[in-house]
Amino acid sequence: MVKKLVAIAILAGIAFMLYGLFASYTQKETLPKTSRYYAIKGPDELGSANLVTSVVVTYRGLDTLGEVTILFTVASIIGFFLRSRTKREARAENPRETSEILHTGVAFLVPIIFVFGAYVFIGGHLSPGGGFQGGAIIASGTLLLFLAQPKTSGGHTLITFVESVSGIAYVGIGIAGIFLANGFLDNRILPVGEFGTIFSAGAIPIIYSLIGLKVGAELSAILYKLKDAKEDA
Amino acid sequence: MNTLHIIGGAVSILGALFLLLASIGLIRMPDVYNRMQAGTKATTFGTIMFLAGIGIASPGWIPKLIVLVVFIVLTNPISSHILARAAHFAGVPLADRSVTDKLAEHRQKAGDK
Amino acid sequence: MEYVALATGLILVILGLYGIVAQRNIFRIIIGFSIFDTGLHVVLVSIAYLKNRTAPILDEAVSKGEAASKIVDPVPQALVLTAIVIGVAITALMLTFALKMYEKRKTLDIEKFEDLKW
Amino acid sequence: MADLLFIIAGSIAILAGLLGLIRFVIGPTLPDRVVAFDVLTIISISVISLIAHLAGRVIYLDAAIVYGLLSFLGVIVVARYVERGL
Amino acid sequence: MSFFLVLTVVLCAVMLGSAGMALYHKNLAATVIAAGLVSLVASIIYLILAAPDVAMTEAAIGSGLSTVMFFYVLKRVRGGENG
Repeated sequence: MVKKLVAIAILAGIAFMLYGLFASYTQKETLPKTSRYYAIKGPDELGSANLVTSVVVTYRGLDTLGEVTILFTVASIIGFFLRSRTKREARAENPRETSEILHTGVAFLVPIIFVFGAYVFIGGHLSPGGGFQGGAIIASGTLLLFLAQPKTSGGHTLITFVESVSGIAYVGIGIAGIFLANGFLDNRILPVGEFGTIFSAGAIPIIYSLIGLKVGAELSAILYKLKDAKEDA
Repeated sequence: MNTLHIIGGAVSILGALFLLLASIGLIRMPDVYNRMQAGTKATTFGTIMFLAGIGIASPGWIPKLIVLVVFIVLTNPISSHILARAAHFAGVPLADRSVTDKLAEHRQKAGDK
Repeated sequence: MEYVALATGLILVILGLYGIVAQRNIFRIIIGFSIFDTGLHVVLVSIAYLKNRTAPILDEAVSKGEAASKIVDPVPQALVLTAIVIGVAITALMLTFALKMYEKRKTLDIEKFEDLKW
Repeated sequence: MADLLFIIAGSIAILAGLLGLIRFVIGPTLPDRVVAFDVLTIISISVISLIAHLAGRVIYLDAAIVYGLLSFLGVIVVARYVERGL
Repeated sequence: MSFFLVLTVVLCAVMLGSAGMALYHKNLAATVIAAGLVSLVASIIYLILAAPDVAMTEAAIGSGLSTVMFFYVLKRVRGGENG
């Protein structure tokens, strides 16, 4: 009881602080200085129509690299803690069969989902979307495959391969930016091209595709491990 | 331009009325299976009508709207099917007024538990 | 409407924190964390909003020259974009730990884990 | 004013969503809640398209496509959980 | 008194209600779905606040993948969840 009272008292303090934040918030009329620079100079400098993409991939590209690293670390830790069941144990389990409608529907839908994910991350500099969204969509596609065939296991090798290759290529393109352009993860190692077309914005589509593949592979690995976790520690 | 807006708005209102019907069915129907019936069929049609209205009002958007409609038409029946199947396997009872249960007969014949 | 969204985000933060502090079931604590996360994202996005402006994506609706006077702030949006992905990674990590704790003790009650209690 | 009819349609859709929410709250079993969730996602696809129309940006429709593809994933997972086949 | 303002107020009310349901409902599976509903409504709010990128991410990750993760774990702890 005392504990609950203490908790409520602390929360009341936090609520008071947050109320202060809310009361002192006034709306800005114009963009802040940094954002104004990005909005005025960004489209000509980088050639990307989606300003969020240019911030994520180039201006703040190092943060994105750190974020991908966090995802990789999380996937590794989960792999360390949850050991997968073996193939024989998977066969010994007896989940309820999936229906034929689900099988057919998934076989029809999964290629469409993959293509849509690829569209989302390749067109990330023109339309909303990009590596994270496309990666999540691709992970959802693999998840649908897991759901339709609960007994299969495999695909680990492919997931690891895609993850490693795209990670190495991502860092490689970043280092190429040091030598061929102005700095790490600069997208102008390729010509910026005509504004608003698919082959524009330098290396942004390539970098975002690599991020998409890596995020998709890592999220798939996390889901795979949570699905296949063995019962006993 | 304006005429297209009015026609599109009318079609959209029709679709929205179907969505409303679906929700009323969701509340009024007696058991899960009937609710599913109301909840998926009427909403599929209602959403298609709604999107058609928007497409009439701004014709440049039609390709993306067609993609959206195709996805809805593909995914919605699958989800309703597997949900009904799951509810049946989990033992959710039918309403008192229901008269046939073909899946239960089939499972009895097949010797399922 | 940005004020409404801002207030909702802050209330969600408080609700999530209350869930984290007051619940005893580890699973519910993780759900409280995820609500807390969503609230923070809503706060950040509503701070990024400027009145009568549109999304920071240039196409036929917004041309290059008038971008600075027509779009909302793209920087907090990019921040939230990364924050969501990191949030789901942390949720997965917490769920893994909850799973291991459940396998050791066969319970999810946080009061039963008193090894380090003083 | 030209969009008045669309605003009426959107209001009806929101009303439908609120009615669906009642079933989500009171639904006695888990499948009831999932059906309500499914209906809510489909209604929100309509609402997103309406927002795209009122804001005049075609790019917002991409978000609606993601909804349409992925809402069904959650439904399938819950269904497999209910029938103990996950 | 614009339409978007009314829509935001309604959606925020729904979000707070489902957050409360996610914290206090007895059934664990229902709380997970309610948390998914919070994400779903949040992504519509992001779209109203002119952030389509964030809305897409939230729709794909918040209401899709994290619900799936919760259910995978919930399956493992089934039976011992109360207590």
